[in-house]
Amino acid sequence: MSGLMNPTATATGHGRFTVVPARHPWRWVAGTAVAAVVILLVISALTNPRFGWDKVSLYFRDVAIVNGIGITLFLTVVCMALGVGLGVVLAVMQLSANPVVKASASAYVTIFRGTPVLVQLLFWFNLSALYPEITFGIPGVSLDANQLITPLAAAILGLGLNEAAYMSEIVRAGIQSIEQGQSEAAGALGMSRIQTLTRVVLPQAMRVIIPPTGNEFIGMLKTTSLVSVLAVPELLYSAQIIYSKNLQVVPLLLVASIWYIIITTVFSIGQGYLERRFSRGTSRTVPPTPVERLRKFFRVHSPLATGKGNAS
Amino acid sequence: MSGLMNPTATATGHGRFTVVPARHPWRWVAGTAVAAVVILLVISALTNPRFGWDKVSLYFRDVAIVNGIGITLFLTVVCMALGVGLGVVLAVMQLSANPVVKASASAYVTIFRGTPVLVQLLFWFNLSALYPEITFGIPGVSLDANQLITPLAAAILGLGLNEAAYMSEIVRAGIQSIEQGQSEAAGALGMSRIQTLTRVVLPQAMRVIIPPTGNEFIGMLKTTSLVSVLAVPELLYSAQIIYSKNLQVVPLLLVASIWYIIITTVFSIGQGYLERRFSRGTSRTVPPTPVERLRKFFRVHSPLATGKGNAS
Amino acid sequence: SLDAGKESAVSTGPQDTIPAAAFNKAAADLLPADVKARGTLVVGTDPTFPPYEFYADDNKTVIGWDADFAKALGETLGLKVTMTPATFDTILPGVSSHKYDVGISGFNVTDERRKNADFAAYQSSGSGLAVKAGNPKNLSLDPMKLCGTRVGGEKGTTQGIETLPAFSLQCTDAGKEPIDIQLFPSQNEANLALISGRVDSVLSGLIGTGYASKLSDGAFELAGDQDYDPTPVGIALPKDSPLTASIVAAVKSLVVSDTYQQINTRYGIPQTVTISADAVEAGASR
Amino acid sequence: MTIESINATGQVPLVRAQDVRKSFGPHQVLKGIDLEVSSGEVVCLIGASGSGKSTFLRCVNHLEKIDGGLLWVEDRVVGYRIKGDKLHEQSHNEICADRTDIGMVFQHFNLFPHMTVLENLMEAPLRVLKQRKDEVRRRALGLLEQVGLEQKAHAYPRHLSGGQQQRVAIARALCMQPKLMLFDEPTSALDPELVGEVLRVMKDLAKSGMTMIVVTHEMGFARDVADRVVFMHDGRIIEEGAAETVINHPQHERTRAFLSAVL
Amino acid sequence: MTIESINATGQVPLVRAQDVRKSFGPHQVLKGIDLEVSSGEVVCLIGASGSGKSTFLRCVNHLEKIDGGLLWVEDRVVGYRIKGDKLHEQSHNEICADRTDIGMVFQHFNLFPHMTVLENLMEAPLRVLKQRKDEVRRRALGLLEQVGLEQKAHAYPRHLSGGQQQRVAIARALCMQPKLMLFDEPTSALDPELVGEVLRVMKDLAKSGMTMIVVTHEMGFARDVADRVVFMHDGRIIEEGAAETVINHPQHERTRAFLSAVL
Ligand SMILES: Nc1ncnc2c1ncn2[C@@H]1O[C@H](COP(=O)(O)OP(=O)(O)OP(=O)(O)O)[C@@H](O)[C@H]1O
Ligand SMILES: Nc1ncnc2c1ncn2[C@@H]1O[C@H](COP(=O)(O)OP(=O)(O)OP(=O)(O)O)[C@@H](O)[C@H]1O
Ligand SMILES: [Mg+2]
Ligand SMILES: [Mg+2]
Repeated sequence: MSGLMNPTATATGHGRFTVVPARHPWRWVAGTAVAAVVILLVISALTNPRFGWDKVSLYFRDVAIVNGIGITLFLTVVCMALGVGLGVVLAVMQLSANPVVKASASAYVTIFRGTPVLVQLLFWFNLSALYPEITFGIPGVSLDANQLITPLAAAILGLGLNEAAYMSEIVRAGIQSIEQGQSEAAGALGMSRIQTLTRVVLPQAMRVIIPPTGNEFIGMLKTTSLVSVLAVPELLYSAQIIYSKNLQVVPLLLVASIWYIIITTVFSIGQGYLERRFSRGTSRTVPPTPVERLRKFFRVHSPLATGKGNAS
Repeated sequence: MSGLMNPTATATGHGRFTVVPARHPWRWVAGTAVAAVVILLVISALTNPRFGWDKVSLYFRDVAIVNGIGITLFLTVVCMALGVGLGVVLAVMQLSANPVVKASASAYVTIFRGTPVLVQLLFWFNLSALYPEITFGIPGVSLDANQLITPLAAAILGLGLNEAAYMSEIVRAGIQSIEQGQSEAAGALGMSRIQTLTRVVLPQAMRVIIPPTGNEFIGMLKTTSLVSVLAVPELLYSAQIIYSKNLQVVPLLLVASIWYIIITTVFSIGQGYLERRFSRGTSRTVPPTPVERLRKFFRVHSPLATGKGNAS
Repeated sequence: SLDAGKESAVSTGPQDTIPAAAFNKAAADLLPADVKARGTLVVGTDPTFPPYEFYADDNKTVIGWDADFAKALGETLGLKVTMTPATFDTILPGVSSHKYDVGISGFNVTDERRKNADFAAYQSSGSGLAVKAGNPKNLSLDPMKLCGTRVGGEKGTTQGIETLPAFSLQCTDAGKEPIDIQLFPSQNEANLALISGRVDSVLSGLIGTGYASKLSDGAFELAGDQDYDPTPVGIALPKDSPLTASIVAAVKSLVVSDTYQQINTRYGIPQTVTISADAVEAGASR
Repeated sequence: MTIESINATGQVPLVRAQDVRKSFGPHQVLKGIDLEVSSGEVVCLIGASGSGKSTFLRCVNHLEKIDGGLLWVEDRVVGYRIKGDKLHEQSHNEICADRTDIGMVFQHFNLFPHMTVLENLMEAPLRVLKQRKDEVRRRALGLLEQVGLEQKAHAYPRHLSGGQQQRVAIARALCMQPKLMLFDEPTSALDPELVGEVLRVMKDLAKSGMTMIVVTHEMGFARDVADRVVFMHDGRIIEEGAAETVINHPQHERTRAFLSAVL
Repeated sequence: MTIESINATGQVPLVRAQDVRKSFGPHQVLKGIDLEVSSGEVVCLIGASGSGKSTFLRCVNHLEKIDGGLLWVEDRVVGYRIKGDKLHEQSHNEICADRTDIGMVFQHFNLFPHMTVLENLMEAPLRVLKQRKDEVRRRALGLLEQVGLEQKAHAYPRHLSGGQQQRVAIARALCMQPKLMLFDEPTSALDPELVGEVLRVMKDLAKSGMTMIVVTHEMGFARDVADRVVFMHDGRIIEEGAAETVINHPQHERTRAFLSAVL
């Protein structure tokens, strides 16, 4: 046996053998093909005068565009906050024991998820067309819907209430993903249902809730463009207003798109860190960054060789 | 002790004591309040002439509306199919070991998730404004973008490719939710990576994938209305065209909304059954219907008293 | 202005080059008491319709022909005017629900619209056909020449919902191919589709189309200069509104004023669209 | 015996079950359990899988609602307020308040994975009992020392071995200063080497005079520590007595079969 | 000894590890393992938690890639093709093909929860070996009968007890007709009562002549069934020999300490 064991072999050697790493020709063909296509597309876009890159740089920091970004961000943040808050309430209501509460929550979700958000925006904006005076059935009270609901308020109501319906489904799935044992343990410690929810279940559910909420947030960023029907000039509508004047359609859409990509990217990075934050204590080692986590699953040589859980 | 044990007490008796069930006054106050508000809103909507219910029933089965529904359903199904299929591929690519493949998938997701779908639709529809002739850099090849990409094709490309970016994130989360042990076991049986994915990981991941995909599907139903910029008259746009003629804005929006709610509801029921189908084997007893599942979590009297897993 | 070169095609010089309109006491006296007391007139308008109304570079201030005219109307009645942006579809419902006192947004006065609102006409203008530069298909506003072609329009415009279907009917009656009518949500998408060759022509209001083709860098142009089937353009008022009388009186005095002419000049609007004082009310009650 | 007489006698049993019954749907899991546990006593509950041991333990803590019979912990009827001869169902808040007197340790530890060990211990005393933070902290650290884990105070549960996790779970329950501790197979999810360290902590606890009901398969522990061993079979108690007697000289045939399988 | 000589000798050991090393990051888990397992032999791997038993087993099946040394299963080097004095890394497909000869049973069963018991057994023979369906079905049913679960063929894993699940996992591995079976603590996640039924199946398997490497804490099983017991400590084999010798007369102090804790 000693014939095999090369005395000079290091701890990482394989005796007298030289290791030839596996080649993955198809992988590289595919990779190169994809890269080539991407590079060609980028070059053709950059050199095509019809994309109007000079106009893009001209309008990129146009004051109207920048104001539009402000409105987009403001609406996205406010509406998501409303959506998440109300979504949690609705999720808990849907899981409630009270049939009336539960049915109301389900009805809410059905109606708000079921109708186009555009219709909802128009509904709030034109509430006064349906109810010129809001009396709440109380004599003496008579409010003017138009004064009560400004265009911005209509936008927030329309987008936020709609988002709540979607968020409630996400939160519900998150709550249900936490194993019973956790709420049992909390219950056995005398924690009330609210405490169990806010201190034990939700913080753990965040791991499941955050990724689809990220999708929702990024979706909302773009959905805010629907408020153009209320003549609230957010990012995309600002670009549209400008090109409706000067017909520079393509450059202005590019300006808007680039800004959306920038915001989305910044947000995605933030989401990665949030995910890391809430994965605290769920893995054996220090929680990996999102990139590391992805890498783990399908590794090159030992696809199944990550030491999670069952190997211990 | 026998003094306590009422000899006539049944198996469900409590000796000489009579049980007084707990009252939940606040629950009923809240429930009644919610119900009252809902009923008032429904009544006020039904009796308000401004909602134009007679017009609603008039236009409910208008031929333009019905055609619009057809287009909406067709686009939704086709684009979701494209989105799910490509989304799975992208998710796997993102989890791949090949850095080029991985970076391409990430770039795809960033760009398509990052730009407004409206911009993407306009891009595909007006591709010939950017590239009057598509040559692929090959001499002799010269294709007309307008013939290559019909309006419907542009709609499918725009919505489907965008959806794929969102779906890939959902699928990725689903794949990552399956514990390593499963793919290890499959690997130990000699199953290849593709087999492991399609036979072991994905069928289980479906449980996590389906609910947010349901959200996406319902979202897509409404997002199809954006194809109005390609002059493709789906449900909402059909309604808008009609009311732009006759100014019956509210009734026609109601018609569209009711149709959307109907489609959404039918779909949600289908989703429930799909969820049941894929929860096969994950619970000890027969998989409960969606409704039963909700009920289980927050039960009235014994909130923590469901016999899942840990009680055994 | 970022695009000063192009916008000079239709001069939008400083606001104050237009002389203030004269105050018309008779018309002002007809104002309902509440409006008079308020001192403002709330105008609903869709500022994506140059040159009638569009945003200034700040994307907030509404400018354009209608804005100048509304300001002049205010001066005539002694009111301050607030231009409130909205989408075209929602202006008429907004007027009926008193969200806006009036709607001034280049409204063609149609029968369908008059079922829901009253109008005070201030202009009479027809349709124009935009075609690709050089008019390769030799199209014109003769319906027979449009048969079998793809014509774009804007949802909600008279051209889109009345003129084009009528043309198409003429085609089929004559045994020809119908017109492939494609309605876009706004003029922008229609123009873009024309540039990319998705449609062969776009039929819409002459003045807007003319303005757009001047801006299009030669990408498209008007097919001839015909002003097809002029129809009144008017101020939308709630049905049987107490406001109507005073607005009509004010517009009557405005259309014969110098201010009116100067506004037209400023936006390069041809003389053919001007109307007489008699036509103001005729537009409303026709 | 009546409620009044129970309150009158000085030596009240800490736990008293009378004909406790519990069904899941059509399946009756507890078919009438009678059991008394005195203050300071350690009772081991043994029996085959499915015999209802866990279910009974969960009933004591009102994690399950019983269908029949009565269950007292101290002078309170679990799940009810007594008014005359009426049993008023308790509200959720009352149930929660009652549970604070009872510590429970689960087979799968059920530590809160997103909190450090110290946070796990301090959570309930702070939020439920609303005790002062520095006081709770001092007590928690003391308990961690008792279970030999003072260095792990700031670790997350996932970074601990199973045995360490179970010791944390015990410390967490003790941090509420309960009068009664329930253990549901506290060592059966552990590697054999780790079982010892948990049993040692439980032994110390028993010595300190804590009243304990322990479901376990560890006969060595039962023999050494239990004052009484109770054998359950199919929802009934079919044999009980001193540990030595039941384990070494089982009377009932079922007990004998069970013990020969486990020992 | 060279490759050629190994192929030449009639009695080739089924598994041969030579100075096998494996690190996870900076942490070296296997520090040079030398081991031979002959055809038909049953080897029990024992040792404290973290000593590297599982890691070694996973290396044999190429679930982990080794960093140093060589590992043969039959005449193949695990993870490489030999050409002259070059080791070519295997492609994924080749690795998969090699694994079909080795059955593996995990501590947590890892049955596919979305498939019935029968589907669990038939999946790999059908998809990987592309065998005929009726043939596979017959074999699967036969194996289920062997492990005493013919009635559960159409049940889902969740509806089985732990012991039943583990027996299914064994049958699933056997359904691939492997030449070697690896067991990683097959009974340590089971209730004590359920351990027996799994060990009985393993005993039968050993009697039938299957080559087995078993990581276990069940010394009774090791004594009865193992031809050889191997004690691992901190990534090294520090004692090996006949089961009786190692268990009853351990030489090394570490072995003694470990056995006294486990027995
Ligand atoms: N994928 C991995 N990544 C990092 N460390 C790992 C990985 N797998 C195992 N380890 C570490 O390697 C060491 C040996 O692990 P291994 O699972 O082989 O031990 P074992 O002898 O099987 O112990 P046990 O009885 O707990 O199963 C442990 O310290 C473990 O934490
Ligand atoms: N929530 C529940 N719903 C339905 N059946 C249940 C529930 N909890 C327990 N059971 C059933 O009640 C019976 C007794 O269960 P229990 O958990 O009390 O047994 P055990 O004696 O603790 O057994 P083990 O040793 O397996 O823990 C079992 O048949 C179990 O399946
Ligand atoms: Mg139990
Ligand atoms: Mg191990």
